[in-house]
Amino acid sequence: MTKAISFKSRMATLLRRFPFIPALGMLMLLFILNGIAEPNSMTVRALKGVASTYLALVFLSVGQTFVVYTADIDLSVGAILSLVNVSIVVIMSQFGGEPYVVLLALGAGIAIGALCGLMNGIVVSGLRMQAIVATFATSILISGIALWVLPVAGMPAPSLFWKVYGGRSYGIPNVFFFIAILIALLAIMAKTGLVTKLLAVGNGQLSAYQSGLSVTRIRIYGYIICGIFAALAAFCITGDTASGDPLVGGAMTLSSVAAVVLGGTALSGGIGSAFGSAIGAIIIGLISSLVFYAGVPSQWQNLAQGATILVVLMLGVLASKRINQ
Amino acid sequence: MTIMQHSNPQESRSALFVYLKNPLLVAFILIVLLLTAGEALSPGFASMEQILRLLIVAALLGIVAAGQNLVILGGREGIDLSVGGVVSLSAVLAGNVMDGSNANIIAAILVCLAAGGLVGLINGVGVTIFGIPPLVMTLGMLGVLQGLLVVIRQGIPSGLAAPALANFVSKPFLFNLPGIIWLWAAVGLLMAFLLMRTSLGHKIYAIGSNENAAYMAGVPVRLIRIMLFALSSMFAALAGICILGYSGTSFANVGDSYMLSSIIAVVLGGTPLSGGKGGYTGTMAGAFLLILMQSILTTLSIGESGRQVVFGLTLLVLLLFYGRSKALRG
Amino acid sequence: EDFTIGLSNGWVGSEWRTQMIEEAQAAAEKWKDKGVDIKVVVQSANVDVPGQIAHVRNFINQGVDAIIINPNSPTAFDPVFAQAKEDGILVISTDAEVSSEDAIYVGIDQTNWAALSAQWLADTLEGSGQVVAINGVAGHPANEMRIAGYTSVFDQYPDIKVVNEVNANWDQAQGQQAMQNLLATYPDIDGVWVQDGMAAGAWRSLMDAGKAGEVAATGEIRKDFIDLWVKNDFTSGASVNPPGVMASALNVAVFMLKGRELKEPASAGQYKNAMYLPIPFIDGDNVETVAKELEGKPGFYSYTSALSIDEAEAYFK
Amino acid sequence: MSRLKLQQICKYYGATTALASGDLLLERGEIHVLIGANGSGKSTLCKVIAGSVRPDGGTFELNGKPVMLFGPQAAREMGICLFYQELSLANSLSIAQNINLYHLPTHAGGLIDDAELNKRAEHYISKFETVIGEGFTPDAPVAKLRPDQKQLVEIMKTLASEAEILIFDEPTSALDRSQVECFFSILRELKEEGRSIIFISHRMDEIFDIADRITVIRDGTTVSSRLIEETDHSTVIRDMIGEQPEAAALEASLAPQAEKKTESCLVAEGLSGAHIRNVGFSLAKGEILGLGGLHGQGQSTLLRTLFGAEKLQSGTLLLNGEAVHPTNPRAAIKNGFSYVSGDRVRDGVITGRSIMENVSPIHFLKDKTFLAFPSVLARIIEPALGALNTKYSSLGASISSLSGGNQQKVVIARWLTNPPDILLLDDPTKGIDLSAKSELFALVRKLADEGMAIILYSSEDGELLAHSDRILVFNNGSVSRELLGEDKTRFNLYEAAYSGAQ
Ligand SMILES: Nc1ncnc2c1ncn2[C@@H]1O[C@H](COP(=O)(O)OP(=O)(O)OP(=O)(O)O)[C@@H](O)[C@H]1O
Ligand SMILES: Nc1ncnc2c1ncn2[C@@H]1O[C@H](COP(=O)(O)OP(=O)(O)OP(=O)(O)O)[C@@H](O)[C@H]1O
Ligand SMILES: O[C@@H]1[C@@H](O)[C@H](O)OC[C@H]1O
Ligand SMILES: [Mg+2]
Ligand SMILES: [Mg+2]
Repeated sequence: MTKAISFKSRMATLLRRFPFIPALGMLMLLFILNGIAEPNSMTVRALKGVASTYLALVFLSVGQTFVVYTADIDLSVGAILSLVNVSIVVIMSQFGGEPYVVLLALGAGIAIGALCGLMNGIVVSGLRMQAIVATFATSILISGIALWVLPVAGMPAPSLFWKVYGGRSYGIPNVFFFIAILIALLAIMAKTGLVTKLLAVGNGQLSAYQSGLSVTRIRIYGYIICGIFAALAAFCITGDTASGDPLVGGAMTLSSVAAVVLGGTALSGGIGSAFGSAIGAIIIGLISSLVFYAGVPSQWQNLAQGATILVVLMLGVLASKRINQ
Repeated sequence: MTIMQHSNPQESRSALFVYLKNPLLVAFILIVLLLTAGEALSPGFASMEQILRLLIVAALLGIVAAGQNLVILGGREGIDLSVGGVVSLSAVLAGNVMDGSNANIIAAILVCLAAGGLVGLINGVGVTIFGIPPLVMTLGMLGVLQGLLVVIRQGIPSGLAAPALANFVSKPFLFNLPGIIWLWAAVGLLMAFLLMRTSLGHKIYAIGSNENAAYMAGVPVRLIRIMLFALSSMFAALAGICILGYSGTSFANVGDSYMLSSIIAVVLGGTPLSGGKGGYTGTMAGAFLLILMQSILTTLSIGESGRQVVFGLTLLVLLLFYGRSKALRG
Repeated sequence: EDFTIGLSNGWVGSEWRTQMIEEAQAAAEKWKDKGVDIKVVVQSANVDVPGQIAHVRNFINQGVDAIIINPNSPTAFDPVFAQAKEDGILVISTDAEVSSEDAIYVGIDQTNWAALSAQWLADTLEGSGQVVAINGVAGHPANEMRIAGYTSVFDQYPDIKVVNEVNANWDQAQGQQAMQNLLATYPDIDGVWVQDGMAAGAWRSLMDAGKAGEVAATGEIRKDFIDLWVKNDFTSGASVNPPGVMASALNVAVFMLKGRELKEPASAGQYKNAMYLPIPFIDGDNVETVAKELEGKPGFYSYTSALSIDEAEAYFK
Repeated sequence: MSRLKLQQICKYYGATTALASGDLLLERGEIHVLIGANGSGKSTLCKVIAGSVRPDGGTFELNGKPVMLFGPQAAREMGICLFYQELSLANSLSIAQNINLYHLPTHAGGLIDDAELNKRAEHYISKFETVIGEGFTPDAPVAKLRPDQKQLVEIMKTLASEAEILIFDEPTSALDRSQVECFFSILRELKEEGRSIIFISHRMDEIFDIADRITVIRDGTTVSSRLIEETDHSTVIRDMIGEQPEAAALEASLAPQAEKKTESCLVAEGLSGAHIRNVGFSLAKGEILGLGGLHGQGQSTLLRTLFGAEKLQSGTLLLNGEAVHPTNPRAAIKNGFSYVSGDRVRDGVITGRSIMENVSPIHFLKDKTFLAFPSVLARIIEPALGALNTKYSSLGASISSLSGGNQQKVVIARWLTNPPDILLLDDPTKGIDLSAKSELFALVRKLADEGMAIILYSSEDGELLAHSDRILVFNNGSVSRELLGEDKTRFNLYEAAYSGAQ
């Protein structure tokens, strides 16, 4: 009896420190199922494929997490991704594909992402509008600008760009290095005071304010980080697609929210982990390949995918709840 | 505590402010301003017929927004992202059942409301019994509904609206107004009565404001919340039927645009997403305002990117008037 | 002989796409009679661009012989198609062109598709009048090609004035609302150029406003619209983008897998990799015949055509 | 020169005057008590000092220099820190993170230094070592703590500011005696160091135990400020309530010992649940049964269990001879139970809604009415509010416009529209002023005399002794002793509470 309780409370402590544990379990399971359904999906090449395809959603979801920490949400991440994608592609094709231009374009991309985040932060936190509707409004605005920058999909990115993304170093696919860098980055970020403060704000804005935190500024930082990660996501998309498309991110926004939830971060703020969101993004990808590998007939695929995601979302939420109780 | 009988320094200054804070009033002022602007941009824009046609479109959105409004009022981050999916599902189901014949209208309505009710019930159970946040539950449900639509459409004939339904939506019905506008007015009255003159209304606001206190005061919290989700889907289903009447035939992606616009209509109408306060009259104004804005934008020849930029900015400016949260410093 | 062919469709928001997949599956069956066993594997679901790139990678992992894709982006697939080609997989896009030099396009020329109906409109208006255009999703390549198509035609007629162009996102109800708003602003228009998916909506608004008899407008190829057209005697003309394009592409693919060579290499279009199929046209002259052909089909069924196996073979040496 | 000098500070919320003319002189090295009825403006004054409320007028001097505060952060920089009555904790963060939230210790690289974080937290935790209870480790999340433990974290967080001016707004409302004593000894040390402390409480004995000076606020205006030597209970009470001398006699008005009631209506045997073990008792009609003991020994859990809000794992409950199993409040209410919680923010007030909507739910439930016409409802609601002398402008006014005490009256009035058979009072006077308390208990006694059965838990021992006919002393989830008749003394109560405690 006491043993059981202490096990439960140990689990609770563990889960509080690593809220992504259930997601990690889910991820393993999906990998195994995918492997059973299609053994080729376990080859290094296939894994590299999964990584390069979903790294953009991974970054986008990670960015979304920092906003969700404070109980906010950013429905404009997809639009930011599109804007950065077309902007860097346009810059690179205007000024040629030399390495310094590529770097310049990346710098500009980060700046654009940060600026969009700043705008969202000002609107939501500074002007105190409701995040869902306000970031929906900014997403329309940002999409409009993306369309203006590149009115139709199609401008190619210089080969240097996507060859680095798709290439290998020391025989290891570069995307794996990017993932390693992301993990290290997240581990470092989790130890920053800012993340603790974001979480404190998510627990209760008034309390955080009364404790002497600059709530408005902290929330704006959350949005800026989110914008920067959306820009990084745009780099990944550009690396994987080698082109600019003003509509490319539109459908990814809601997936990023789903990924955040799958990763064990509460939409109500104050608790969660960005690493979990990264796992959540991959889970979404693996579900859709599993549906295919498992041989679901085409007209049922969308339903199977939708229903599985719903069930997994529910299971994830329930698992965190159970162990937290 | 002291309730001041005499005026204090802030009171007189804030009289105008209080009016400006009334969302309904702001919405009406904006509607008049936009109509004037539209008329100035293109004469004939504010004609009776055009306003009537806008009202029809607003009614479709307004009916979806009624359900959205209820879910949001009920609090606990209440939101229904699945309404668009339900609208599509209902339009397709209604078209299939009706098969272009008046005789099948009742059956179609029953089937759609039942299907909607079932979807809402599942949403409600997921949210209340399993404790899934509404945004997550209804987002997941949206994916399921989109998949379901693909399955349902396999090889099932027709998709035609019955003539009576099409007429109800677009032809004069009573006092020269189309039936859909009467229907919207009826929905408005029903919602106002429900929210302000019934115990259910009190309970909805109670769970939206402080769920735990409501629970401790014997309010059946879960039951009511499930009911709200069911009502939301049923309103969306009703709107789906009307949209079938509006467009004559059903098609797969008909509901997509209703998901976020129904939420915007509610917010523009003065119901904050945090729930527990607001009402439907404002939402009706919000729905009309949104349709009016979109319509003026369509007529501007500034290209799609320009339109989106203007629309985004206008929305932001409008939202400044509505539902802003309180400053942390009292 | 047996081949595995992967079909990828990244958007299921319209019936046209479902029909596209079904026709392609049916076309594969027909090869049995010729002694060729074709296994079709399908991925058809709403996905974003990365999701559809994953479709292609899944096919590569499965080791299919050919991939036929209706792509969500014209350029995004260049790297992954290159990878498919390395693995010796044949890639064909249909319905929307792709920039990859490792793939070919088999389908209609979207620019010409628009030009044909624009030409019909210009002729019907006898070269003069006010016209509005209702387009699909801004920034979508097919949409932009279609704009280029009608613009090139209307530019030749100094008296045809395009007074406004709006986007209604290939959504019938939005097309209906757009038409209604345009009518309120420009009550005197003579013609409407509207893309499929929205034409039925635009016509509905014209009817509501009592203008169906006065205005010429392009139409679409769904059965329910064709019926309405015949019943109300619209002045309409519709270029056909048949959902059978994917079936055509499949037949072409099989011949290529069998090692046959095209008489003329696929080198048309802006990306120099296209093989264009003929575009049927429906107008007042043949609409009743079309209506008869469609009898008994569901309302959302699109008028279609596809290269038969024999017709496809005619393209090969 | 005073350390802090406030003159004629005022603050308005729409038509409500939260503070009309707040004056305060705070000296170095003193413990300065603020006292006043509910809603008199104490918290508002403190929040003005701590920067979280923007004053509408008045002057504010710190060490002789006028200051303008832009927020709590600015106040912290100037050495002012406030313990918030409503607490200011981040629930999902750990105790250590909460204590250090304002100044998170970092390594050279800017990353958080966990060792230092815990060390600093331990420093403040150790001051309360003997009274913190179970599970109070630096890395435990605050969410899991009991209310009194949370209050302790807020105290530690305030202490950790090491500010020169420390303000405590009702820091003891959830604490038991030993915790209060521990806290007071720390306060005295701080005073010795020369810090200035403002302390607010509604408990008279506490106040006289700790204060150097007592300032009284009435209706938003500072009415008196006296050294402790120059004042006494009745002077303070007179200042607080103005021209109503009879209320001053409150302390003396111990309820007459009611004669033993016999007709029992509720019999419990072997009740067990989350925090209660094998609790049994019988409750008679017309009786007020008190629950005593240290904090968190299962008293409120028992009440919540009876009300169906907490799970009953085993045991039997006979209501008028029939077995009932409380599964949820709704069912309990239908059975004749009612429940008033001291935590009105969580359990009571329907935030932001009208007074009418706050009273109506029980009426709807019991009368099964569907229609809700305001005029009809008013006839039912007004008498209920009147019975408690509730002060309100109109039934349509938002409950948030009332002071805490009046909000609590509205919540209680909810039960009076359709009176229950059994009234469960769970520390109902927490944070309520003296006159509201006396009105409430007068009403409770009247209800008992009319035949209602009442169970009362109070964290104030005096209140419990004065108003209950019989007391069950709780210890670690079960009843350790029953006090009745002559035995019902403060001495016995403490002895039973402390001797069983581990
Ligand atoms: N035992 C109970 N049975 C039914 N309703 C309850 C119970 N306890 C609390 N409630 C009330 O109903 C609401 C929803 O009930 P529920 O207990 O399912 O939430 P939950 O599962 O505790 O989810 P969470 O605590 O994460 O919000 C709660 O907020 C509470 O007010
Ligand atoms: N944010 C607010 N909005 C409106 N009214 C408020 C607000 N804060 C306080 N008030 C009102 O101002 C008055 C003073 O409140 P305050 O909280 O300062 O009283 P208090 O003396 O601390 O009372 P208590 O002893 O109950 O804590 C009350 O009438 C209260 O209702
Ligand atoms: O013609 C359209 C086709 O190009 C698109 O892909 O799907 C919908 C059709 O209406
Ligand atoms: Mg107070
Ligand atoms: Mg207790």
